[in-house]
Amino acid sequence: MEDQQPAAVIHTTGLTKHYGKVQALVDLTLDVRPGEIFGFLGPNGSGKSTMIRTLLGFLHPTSGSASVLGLDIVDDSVEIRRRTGYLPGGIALYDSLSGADALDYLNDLQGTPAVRREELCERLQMPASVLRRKVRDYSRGMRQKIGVIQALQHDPVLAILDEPTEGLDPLMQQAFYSLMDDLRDQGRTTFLSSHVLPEVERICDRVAIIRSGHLMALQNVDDLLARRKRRVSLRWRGAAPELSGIPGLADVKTDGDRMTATLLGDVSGFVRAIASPSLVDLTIEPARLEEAFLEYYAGDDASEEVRG
Amino acid sequence: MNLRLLVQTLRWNRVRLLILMAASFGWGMLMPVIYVAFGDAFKGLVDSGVIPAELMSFGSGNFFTLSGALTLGLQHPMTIAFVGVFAVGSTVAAIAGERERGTLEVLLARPLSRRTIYLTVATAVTILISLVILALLAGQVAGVAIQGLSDELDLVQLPLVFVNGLLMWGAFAAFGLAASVTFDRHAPALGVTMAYLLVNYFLEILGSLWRDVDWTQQYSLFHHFQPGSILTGKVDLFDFGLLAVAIGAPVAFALIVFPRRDLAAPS
Amino acid sequence: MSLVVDSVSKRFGPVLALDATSFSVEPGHIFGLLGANGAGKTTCMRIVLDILRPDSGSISWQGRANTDLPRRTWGYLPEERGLYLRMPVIEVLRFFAALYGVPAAQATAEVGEWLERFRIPHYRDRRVEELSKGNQQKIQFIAAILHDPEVLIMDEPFSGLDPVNVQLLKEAFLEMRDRGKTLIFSTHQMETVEELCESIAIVDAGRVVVSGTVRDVKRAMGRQVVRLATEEADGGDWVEQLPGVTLIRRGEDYLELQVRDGADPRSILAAAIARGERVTRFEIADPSLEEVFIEHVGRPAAVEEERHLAGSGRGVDR
Amino acid sequence: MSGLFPNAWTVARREYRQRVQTRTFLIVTAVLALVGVGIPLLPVAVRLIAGDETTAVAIHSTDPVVQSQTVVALGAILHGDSDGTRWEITAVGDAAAADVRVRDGDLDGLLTVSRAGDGELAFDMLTEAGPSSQWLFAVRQATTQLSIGDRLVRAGIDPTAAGGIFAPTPFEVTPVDPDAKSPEETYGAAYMMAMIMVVLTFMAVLTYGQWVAGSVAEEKSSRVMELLITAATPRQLLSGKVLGTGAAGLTQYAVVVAAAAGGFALEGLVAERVLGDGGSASLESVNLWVLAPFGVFFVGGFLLYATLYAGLGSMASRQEDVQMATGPMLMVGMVGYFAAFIGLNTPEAQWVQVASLIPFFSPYVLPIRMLLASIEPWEWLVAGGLMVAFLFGALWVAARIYSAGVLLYGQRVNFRAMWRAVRVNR
Repeated sequence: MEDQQPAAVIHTTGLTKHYGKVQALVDLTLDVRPGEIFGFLGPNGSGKSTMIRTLLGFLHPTSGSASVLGLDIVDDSVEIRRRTGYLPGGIALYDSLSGADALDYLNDLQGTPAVRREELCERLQMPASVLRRKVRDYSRGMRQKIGVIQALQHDPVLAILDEPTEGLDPLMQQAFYSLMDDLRDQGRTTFLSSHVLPEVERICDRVAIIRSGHLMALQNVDDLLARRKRRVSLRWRGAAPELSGIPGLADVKTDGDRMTATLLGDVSGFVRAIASPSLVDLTIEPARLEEAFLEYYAGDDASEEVRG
Repeated sequence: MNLRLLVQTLRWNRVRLLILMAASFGWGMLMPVIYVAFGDAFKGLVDSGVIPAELMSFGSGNFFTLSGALTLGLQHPMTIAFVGVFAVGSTVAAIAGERERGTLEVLLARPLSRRTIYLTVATAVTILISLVILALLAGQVAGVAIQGLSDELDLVQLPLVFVNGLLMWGAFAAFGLAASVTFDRHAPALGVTMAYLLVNYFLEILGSLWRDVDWTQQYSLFHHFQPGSILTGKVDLFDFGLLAVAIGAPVAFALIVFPRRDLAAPS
Repeated sequence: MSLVVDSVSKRFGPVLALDATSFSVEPGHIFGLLGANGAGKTTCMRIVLDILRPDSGSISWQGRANTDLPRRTWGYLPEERGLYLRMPVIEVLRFFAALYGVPAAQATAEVGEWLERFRIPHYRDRRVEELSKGNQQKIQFIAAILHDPEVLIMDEPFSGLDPVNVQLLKEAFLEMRDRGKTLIFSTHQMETVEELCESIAIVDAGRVVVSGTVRDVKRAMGRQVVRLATEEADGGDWVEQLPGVTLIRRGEDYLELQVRDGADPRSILAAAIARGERVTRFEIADPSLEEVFIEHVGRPAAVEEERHLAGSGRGVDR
Repeated sequence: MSGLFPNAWTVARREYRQRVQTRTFLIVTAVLALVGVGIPLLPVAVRLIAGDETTAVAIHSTDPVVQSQTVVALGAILHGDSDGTRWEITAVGDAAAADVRVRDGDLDGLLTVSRAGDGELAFDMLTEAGPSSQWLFAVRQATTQLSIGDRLVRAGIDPTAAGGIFAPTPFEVTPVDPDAKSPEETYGAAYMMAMIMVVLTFMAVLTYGQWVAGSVAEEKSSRVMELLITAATPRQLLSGKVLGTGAAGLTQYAVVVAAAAGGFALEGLVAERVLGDGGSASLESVNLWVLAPFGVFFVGGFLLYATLYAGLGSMASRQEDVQMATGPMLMVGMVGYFAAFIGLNTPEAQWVQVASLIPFFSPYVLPIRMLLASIEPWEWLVAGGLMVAFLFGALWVAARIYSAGVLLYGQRVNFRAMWRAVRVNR
């Protein structure tokens, strides 16, 4: 089992978790494949953290089963934790330790050599001078970096990261993204939750969206992108071009010689149709995943019963 | 047992431990001094009737004999406040406190079973309490030596007093640790444990002040810590056995409950 | 008259948290205050709010110094969120309203409206601790605006919120602006800034490195970006022959081109069509704020962290 | 800076309601009130229960003379004891049977008396009672008396003369003020009362001071503070906090003290009803109205401590740090407490007089002087003036610490850093 990768790094079957009457997870079945970056999305309180904590054995499933790296989450949770790295959402650290001591301590408890520590500290710009300081003196962004480093320093096969870029400024976000790209290239698997959709679009291969504990969608990011809408605006001189036959064009608003619309899917038909000499100005904005996601997100707020 | 966790847990308590050990040592030293200085004066005061005789006899301690004075030192409310708050405070903070600070989640993410975590913390607590009791006894021995009363004290019995004390405080600590792994928040765990401590103390005091209900003492763990008897050579194995049970029950409870609990529920 | 921050400096021990920081915010605008971790944003906000006093420099709103303004001028949403967890939502909100002198009846009515708008009217009598992070955030926003402040200052208001809640909050922002309020907020999510803000300031190491309207700031970069994809993956070497166009990135299925100021991006599309390329994607964009940000602030962050640490614990940006 | 009110009032009201409405507060108050009523009534209950019970001690001796003498003499001494215990002293012939009865619990003890070779009486008590038992103590004292009488007889002194030897010496104390109650009559009760007052003051200051500090730290750890500090000035928040939490504490305190006072008031009545005899109400002899002016000092002292507790509490970011941060106040409080305890025995000493004027100590020491000594009017004025001055001073200092402390997060409590912050800010 050590060397051969199981077919699914995370595999859940009908995973269900109730807190009293509240259903935090309902019949969740999904697979995370080796070597992918899997995005786990959902509104606040939809059960994301419950899922992660169940996978790591902090919570016990009400029914259903799950395995991580081929190990059962109830029986082998110690072994699972030995092979994974975990970044809790809104991580709290031991204030009285220095950054380096906190990393040492957590790594000693992990029991696996911190082979990536130096590389991570360099890429996330945590020089030794900073690591010498007490965690209590750290800013939010620095705590978050320590959190990322402690989760990845022992080079785990699987990293589970709960809102990893929370509190990181754009520079550090970039550094984190490139880190993720490298992990994927090295065949590591990452399971992460995030609220920042452009970020998900940028780094994730596949995403699952849950709401009120129910799995709403499980898709390739590329497939989602195919459903994206672009905002186009154009201006022309003279007669308006004929736009009615263009597939995917909607919400057409005309204001004098200016027109705005949304365009779903392929732009080639649209570009051909408008390529006339009377075109003065054309803007096609980059597509956003937001609309595609929001479709799954919207709905009742019952999920808010569960805090997470 | 995880050595690293043990060392770190002890380290986190080191400042408190050192302060407490120093205080315990000083307090222990004070008792023989008080015995020499005031033993007779207090006796006079009691005989005169100004202070009710009941107030002068907590547990089995009194100022009129050296062993009584030492016992008083070990069972004085001050000692109970010292050691009790420490034993209870540090154990309760062990799991519930870490949960409340939010650091439990990073700890749980390590490949340590809950049993390992529990046993490690329990070991750490045992070491901490032992050190405090040792400091207290060392203080008493030092005090006795300073006062030149060494021949009145049977040093051979001291290890037994230590074991007896460790068992009694261990029983409260075991209760505190069980509460710590049962509750998510620090306050209720502390509340339950303090209540347990106070009920025990109340039963002991009630029985000693009011002779008609001295049977209540039987039900107090404090009553089964008898340094006075041990110092005078009378060792009741029943006390040791009972305290061992009082430790065993919460430990067993914790070992069963802790691994099965949902921890770090969404907050 | 606008909010004017005029060469404000604040030193915490050896660290200069703000170094002659100056910017101004037009009334009725939404203003983004951007900067890396530890750049001095929070200190700046606290000084504007008169929680901290600057070593030198001044702040004025509508021509009056902030030290003379009543506290109800401002609404504040701090970065580290917190409410009285054990109290019912309505009571927490009434309490904060009362501190600003808002009558209880008026506060109650307005709370009702806002809860409705945020789609959480049924949480009115629940204890705060029963609410999710997102909903607590909404309550905190309501707490910041119940007294009808003229200027609303918010530190990372969107962090940790899911897209739906972000959307609701954005709508609330726009609503406040439509009521004539001035909004200032900080965030690390550049997309949000692009969407909401009329103008921004980027703070770096306590100094404002660039400020102005979003359009001006972007244009000041002196370039535009075009992303082009065609059905024939021919490498697109022809593009580089076009005047004023540079190929900056070869994506998996598209080319990213930089168009120098003065050149016409549409010439690329025209050239492509003239060559008979079947264009599948064509996007014209100003440089993203992210690019602007990185260009202005992008230097070893270790320097920032050092600054932060040296000044930590003295109320600096945390 | 705007005035204290109405914001201090708003904060205080919230603080008070929040605390008083919690279940913990209600339960603790109820339990303490029960204890308050119970303690004064406890002696009555003890006598009620003990009243029907007799302590049965059998006397055995191989020497019938010694036996009968012991029964008579011991009986006389023990019955003469005033604590109301009933004794049943009997002679038994069959030691083995009596032994069994002791083990069965029929007898409380079997006292075997023998005369040693040198003529000394020797006693051996077989009993289940522990060494700390009161009745055993009484018997032991009685046997001592018996032995001494026996020795006197053996030394050739007439037993009737022996009574005279132990008779008390006449000693009268004449008070200067003939209207005052004889100190002897009330001193014991006043002494107890003063002791109770000291302990109660200490508990109030310690417990409720901690509440105030804790609630400030809680606002910091829950991060409400940043919102509060933009809505109100540090002085408003601080005084609101002290007033609200303090009032909640004093509410609990008042309930408990009222319950205890009720218990004391009822003690005599209950004793009369239940026991038939008049009993002796232990505190009736003390004029409690003496304590009325003390109420002012109690509240003043309490506010003084609570204000400083709030200031220091603002330095802690977490509940666990509160103890550390408020350590200095604990020390000051302890000094007052111990001073008061020592002062109990020397109420007229000059240092006690000085201590009773110092605001930090006056709440502890004043009741002692009120109950056990006399206070001149100028002393009231000085003590009161100092109290008011210190209160304002404390508010100023605490508000400074507070406004600097509330925004310090995650720091270890460090007084040097604090001092710098106090100087830098505002």
